[in-house]
Amino acid sequence: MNLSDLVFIVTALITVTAAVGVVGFKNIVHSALSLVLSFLGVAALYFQLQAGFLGLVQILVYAGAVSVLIIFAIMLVMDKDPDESNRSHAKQKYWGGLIALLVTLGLGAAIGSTIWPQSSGSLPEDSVGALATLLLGDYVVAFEVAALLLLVAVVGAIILAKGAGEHD
Amino acid sequence: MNWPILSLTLFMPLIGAIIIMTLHREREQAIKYVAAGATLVSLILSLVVAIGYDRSLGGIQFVESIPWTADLGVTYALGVDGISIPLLLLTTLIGFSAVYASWNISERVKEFFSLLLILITGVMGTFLTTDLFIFFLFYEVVVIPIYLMVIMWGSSKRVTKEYAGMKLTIYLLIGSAFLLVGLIALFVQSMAVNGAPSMDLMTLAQTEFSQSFQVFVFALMAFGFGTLLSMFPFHAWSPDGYAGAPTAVSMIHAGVLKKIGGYGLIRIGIMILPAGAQVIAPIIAVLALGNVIYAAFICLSQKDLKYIVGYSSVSHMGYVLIGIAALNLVSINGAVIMMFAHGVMAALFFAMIGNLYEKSHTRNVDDFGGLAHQMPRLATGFMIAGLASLGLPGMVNFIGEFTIFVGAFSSFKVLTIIAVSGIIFTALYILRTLGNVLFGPRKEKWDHLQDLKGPEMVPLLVLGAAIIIGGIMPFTLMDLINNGVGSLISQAGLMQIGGIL
Amino acid sequence: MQISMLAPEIEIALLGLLLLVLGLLLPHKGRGIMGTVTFLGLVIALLLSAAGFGQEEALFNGVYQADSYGSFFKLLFILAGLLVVLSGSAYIQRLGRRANEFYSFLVFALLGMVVMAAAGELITLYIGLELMTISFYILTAYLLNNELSVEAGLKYLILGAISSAVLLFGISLVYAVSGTTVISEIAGHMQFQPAMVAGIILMIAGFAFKLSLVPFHMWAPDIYQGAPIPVTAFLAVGSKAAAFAAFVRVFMLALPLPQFEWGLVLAVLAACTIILGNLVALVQTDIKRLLAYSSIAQAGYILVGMVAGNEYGLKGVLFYAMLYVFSNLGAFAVATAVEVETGSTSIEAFKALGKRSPMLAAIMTVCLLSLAGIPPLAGFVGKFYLFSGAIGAGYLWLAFVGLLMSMVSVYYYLMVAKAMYIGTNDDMTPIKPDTSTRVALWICLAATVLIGVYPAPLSALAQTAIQLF
Amino acid sequence: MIDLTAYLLLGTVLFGIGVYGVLSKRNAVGVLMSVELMLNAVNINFIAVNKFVASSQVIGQLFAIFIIVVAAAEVAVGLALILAIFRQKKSVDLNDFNLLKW
Repeated sequence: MNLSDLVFIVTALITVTAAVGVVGFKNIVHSALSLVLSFLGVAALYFQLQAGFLGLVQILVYAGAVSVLIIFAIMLVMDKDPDESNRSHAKQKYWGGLIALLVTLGLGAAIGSTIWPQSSGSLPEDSVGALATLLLGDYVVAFEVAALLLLVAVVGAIILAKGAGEHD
Repeated sequence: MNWPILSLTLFMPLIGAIIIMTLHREREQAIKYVAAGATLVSLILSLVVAIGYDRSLGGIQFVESIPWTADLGVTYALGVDGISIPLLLLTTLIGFSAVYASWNISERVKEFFSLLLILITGVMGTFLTTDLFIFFLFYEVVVIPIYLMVIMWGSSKRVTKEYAGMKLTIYLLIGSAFLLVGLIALFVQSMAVNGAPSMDLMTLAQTEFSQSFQVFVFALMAFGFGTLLSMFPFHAWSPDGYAGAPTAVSMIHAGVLKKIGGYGLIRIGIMILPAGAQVIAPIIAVLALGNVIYAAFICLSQKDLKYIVGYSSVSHMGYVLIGIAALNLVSINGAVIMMFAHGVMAALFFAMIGNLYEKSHTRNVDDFGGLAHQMPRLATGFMIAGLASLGLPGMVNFIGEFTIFVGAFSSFKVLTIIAVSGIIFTALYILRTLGNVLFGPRKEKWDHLQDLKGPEMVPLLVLGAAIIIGGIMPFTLMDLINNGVGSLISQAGLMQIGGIL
Repeated sequence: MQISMLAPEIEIALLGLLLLVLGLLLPHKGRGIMGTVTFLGLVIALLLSAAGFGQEEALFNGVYQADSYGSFFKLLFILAGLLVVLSGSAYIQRLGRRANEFYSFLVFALLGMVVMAAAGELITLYIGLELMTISFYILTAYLLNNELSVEAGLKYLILGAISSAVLLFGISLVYAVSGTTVISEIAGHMQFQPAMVAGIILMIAGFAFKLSLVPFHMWAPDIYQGAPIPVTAFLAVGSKAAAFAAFVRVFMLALPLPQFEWGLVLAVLAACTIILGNLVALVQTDIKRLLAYSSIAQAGYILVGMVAGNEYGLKGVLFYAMLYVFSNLGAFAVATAVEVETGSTSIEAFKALGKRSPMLAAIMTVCLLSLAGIPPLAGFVGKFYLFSGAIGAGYLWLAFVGLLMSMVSVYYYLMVAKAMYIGTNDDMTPIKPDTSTRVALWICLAATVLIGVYPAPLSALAQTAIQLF
Repeated sequence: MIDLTAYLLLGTVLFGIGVYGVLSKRNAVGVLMSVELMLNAVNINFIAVNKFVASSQVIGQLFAIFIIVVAAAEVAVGLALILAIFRQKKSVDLNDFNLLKW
C-alpha cells in the first residue's frame, strides 16, 4: 500500500463516517455539521482525482454556501427539542434501511463485477481551461440555461420565503 | 350515379343534429320537425338505394371511397350489398319512427334530439362502411349518446336509470375492448402478410391468415359482437338497459344496435376469418341455445312489459346466432331476415309500451286489462308486434325463423330441434301478456287514457306496414339477401350446404 | 452552425426575462397586459418552431439537436403553454402581485421542456430538466396562503430531487461504461456490462419518477391536487411530454442493448401504471385528483408505444402526446373555469353543469371521452397507434390490459358526465368563462374532434418527427 | 492500487446512505441533506470516471459542476419552501404533512 492509497482510504472513511452521521444523528444541528465534514471529505477526494478546480468549487459552494444556508434554515425552523429534531420514522426506518441496503449491495455487485474500459488518454494539464472551452463552446446552451436556472431559483426563493402579502 | 347517395343518407341525421344545435332551446316544435325531416330524407334515400341496387350485378354497389389516413390504411369507404341494404332500411325505418315515438318529450328537447340523431348516424355508419376502421369508429360512436340518453331521460322503475345506463355502457365497452384487440391484431397481421396497411374489408378477406390466428381473432370477435348481440351469458345488460332507457333508445337499441353484432359476425367474422368461424361456430350455437331457452323461461315470470320484451329479444337473438353459427347459405339468409324482422317488431313493441307507459305511468302487466276497449289503435300495434314476435305466418318474422331452422337443421340437428321448441315458450308468454293487457273486462281506471293520435300513429303505421309487407311479399327481400350472402359465402369459401329455397 | 436554429429557444428565454422586467417596471395598473405579452411571445415562439420543423441538424457536435423530433415537441410544449395561459389568465389574475412572476416562471418551465426535447447530450438534458422542475416547484407552491399548495411544492421538490439523483447515478454508470454523454455516441460504445445494466435500470427508475409511473407515483396526486390548477394542467401535460421526449430519445438512440431487454421492464411498468392509475381514479371525488390519476394512467398508455419501439409505437407516442395536450387541457380548462366561479374542485361542484353551462359540460364530456379513447375522438386514434405498435412488437397481453382498462376508465369519466348532466345544484347561475378561456376551450374541442376524425395531418407530422429512429 | 472500482464503490455507499436518509427521515431539512449526500455520490462517480476512463475530455467534471450549481439552486428553493411551510404549520416534520392523501 502506498501513500496515495492510504490517503484515499482515510478520506473515504472520514466521508462515509460523516455521511452516516448525517442520517444517524438525532439532533439536526449535529447532522448538519456532519454534512459539512462529509462535503469536505468529498472535496479531498476531488483533489486526489486531479480535479482541483472541482475541489475548490465543492468547498466554496457546498461546504460553504449550501451548508451555511442549511444551518440558517435550521435555526429559523427549529421548534422542538433539538435532540429530537432529526428523528426517523418508526416504521420507515426498517424498510428504508432494507431498500438502501439492497440498492447499495445491488449497485456494488454490479460495479464490482464490471470490467471497465481502458482510459482513452490523460486529463488535460489545464483542466480549468478545458472546462471553460467546453462551457463556452459545445455546452453553451447548458451554460446559458444554467444561468437562467439560477435566476429562476433566486427569484423563486425570494417570493416563497417572503410569503404572501396582505393583498391575498 | 355520381352524387354520393350513401353519404347523404348517412349524414342527413347528423346534419339535422347540427341544425338542431343551432336552434334556440325554446323552439321545441321546430326541433322536432327538423329531426323528423332529417330522418325522413334518410328513409327516402335508403329506399332509393334499395330499389336502385342492381341485383343482376350483385356485389358491393354505390361505392364511395376517399383515402383517409394512409399509414393506417384507412379509407372513407362506403358501399352496400344484399346484407347491408335490409339493415340500412331497418335503421332508417326505426330512426324515423323513433323520432315520432319521442314526440311527447318535453324536457331538454334540444339535447334529446341531437343525441338521437347522432345515434342514428352512428348505427347507420356501421352498416354502410366497407372499411374496418370506420366500422369500429361508428360502432363506438353510439355507446356514449345512449348512456347520456338513458341517464337523462330514462326511467327508474326496477333498477335506477344510472345503474341501467352504466351497466349497459360498461358491458358494451368491455366487449368492444376485446373486439378492438382483435381488430388491431387483424390489422397488424394483415400488414405483415400483405406488406401494406389496409383496413379494407375486401382486402382483408383476401388475405391468408393462419388458422390459429383466425381462431384467436374470431374468438375475440365472438365475444365482442356476442356481447352486443346479448349472447348468453353476456346478455345481462340488455333487459335492464331497455327498462331504464327512454322509448326511442329502447327502439333503436333493440331494433338496430344489437344487429350490429350479428352484422359484424357475418361481415367481419365469417368473411375475413372463415377458418376461425368454423372452429368457434359450434360454441356459439350452444350458447345461442342458452339464449333461446333460458331467456324464454325468464320471460314467463316477468311482469314488467319492458322486461318481457327485453328478454324476448335476448331469446330471439338466439335464433339469429344459431343461423349465423350454422354457416350455410340458407341459415345465414335466415339470420339476416330475422335481424330485420326482429328489428321492426321490437321497435314497434317498445314504441307501444313507451306510449302506454307515458300515459299510465306503469308497465306492470297486472295493472292492465281490457285496454282494447279504451285504446284500440294501441292494441292493434301490440297485436301486430306480438304476433310477429311469436312467428305467425304472414309476418316477416315467420320467414326469418323458418329459414333459420331449415338452414340450421343441416348443420346441427339436435340443437335445432331443441331451439324450435323455444317457439312454444314464446307463444306462451306473448299470448298471455297480450291477453292480460289488451283483453278481458274493461277497467274503469284506464278510461282516461287517450288512444294513439297524430304523430303517435307514425311508428305504428311505418313499422306495422314493414312487418306485414315483409311477411306477405318476402321474395324481394329474400332475393336481395340471398344475393349478398351468396357472394359472401363464396368469398369465404365455405361449403354451400342446402339451397332448398 | 447557424444561430437561427436556436431561434425558438432564444425567443422563449428573452420572453421570460422580459416578463420578469416588465413585472418590476410596469405600474400596478398596467400589469394586466402581462398575460397578453406572454400570449404574443408564445405565438411568436410557435411560429419560429413551426418554421424550423423539418430541419435536421446537429449543433455543437451533437450536443444540441435541431431536428424534427425536437421541433415536434417544441410545438407541443408551446401549444400547451399557450392554452394554459389562455385558460388560466382569470385564475392567475387572482394571485395579485405575484401574478407577474407567475408568467415568467411558466415561460422558463417551458424553456426547460424545450431544451430537454432538443438536447442531444445528457448534461444539457439534465439542465433543461432542472430548469423545468425548479420552475415547477415554485409554481406548485405559489398559493402561499394555501397549506395544500405549499405542502405540495415541498413534496414535489423532495421527490424531484430524489429522482434527479437516481437518474444521475444511472447516467454516471452509463458514462462510466461508454465514456461519453453524447446520446448519439453512447450507442457506439455500448457494452454489455453489469454496471451498464444497473445504470439503465436506475435511469428507467429516474424517468419513471419524472413520469410518475407506478410504483414511483406516490406523491404525484398530492402535487397535482395542491398546485394551482393552471400549474397542474401544465404539469400534467407539458412536464410529462418533456420527460417522454427525453426518455424516448435517450433510450431509443443511446441504449439499445440486445442482451438486456429493457422493453420488458417498461412493459411491466406500463401495465402496472395503467391498471393502478385507472383503478384508483375510480374512487376519487376531487376533479384534480381524478385527473391526476387519469394522467398517471395516460402516461402508462404512452409508455406502451415506447415499449413497442417500432414505427407505429413511436408515432403513437408523439401522436398521443399531442392529442393529450388538447384533451387534457380542455378538461383542465373547464375545471379552472368552474374553480374560478365556485372556488371548489370537488366533483360536487360540477353538478348540474349541463344546465348551468351546456357548452362547458359538453366540452368536458368530449375531452374526457377522448382521454378514455372513445371514437371518433382523438384519443381513440392515438390508442390505435399505440396498441398497433404493441401488438406488432408481440406485446399482445399489454394491448389486452391497456384496452380493457381504458374501457374501465370510461366509468369514472362518465361519473363526471353524470354529475354534470343529472345532478342538481343549489346554485344554478350560469358559469360564464372569460373570452380567453372560451377561446382555449374551443381550440381544445376543435382539435380533439378534428384529430379524431381526420388524423392524417398529425400522423404525417409525427411520421416526419420519428425519422431519426 | 486504488482504481475506478474503489471510487465507484465509495460513491455507491454514499448513495445508499443518502437513500436511507431520504426514506427514513422525518425532518424535511434532514431529507434535503440526505439528497445532497446522494448528489455528492453522483459527483464522485463522474469525476472518478473522468479520470480513469474518459480522460480526453473533462466531461465528467463539467457534469459535476452543473450538478453542484443545480443542487445549490435546489437547496435555496427547498429551504425557502421549508420556511414557507413552517410559517403555516410551525413544523417541518413530514409526518405532519398529511393534508393530501389518497
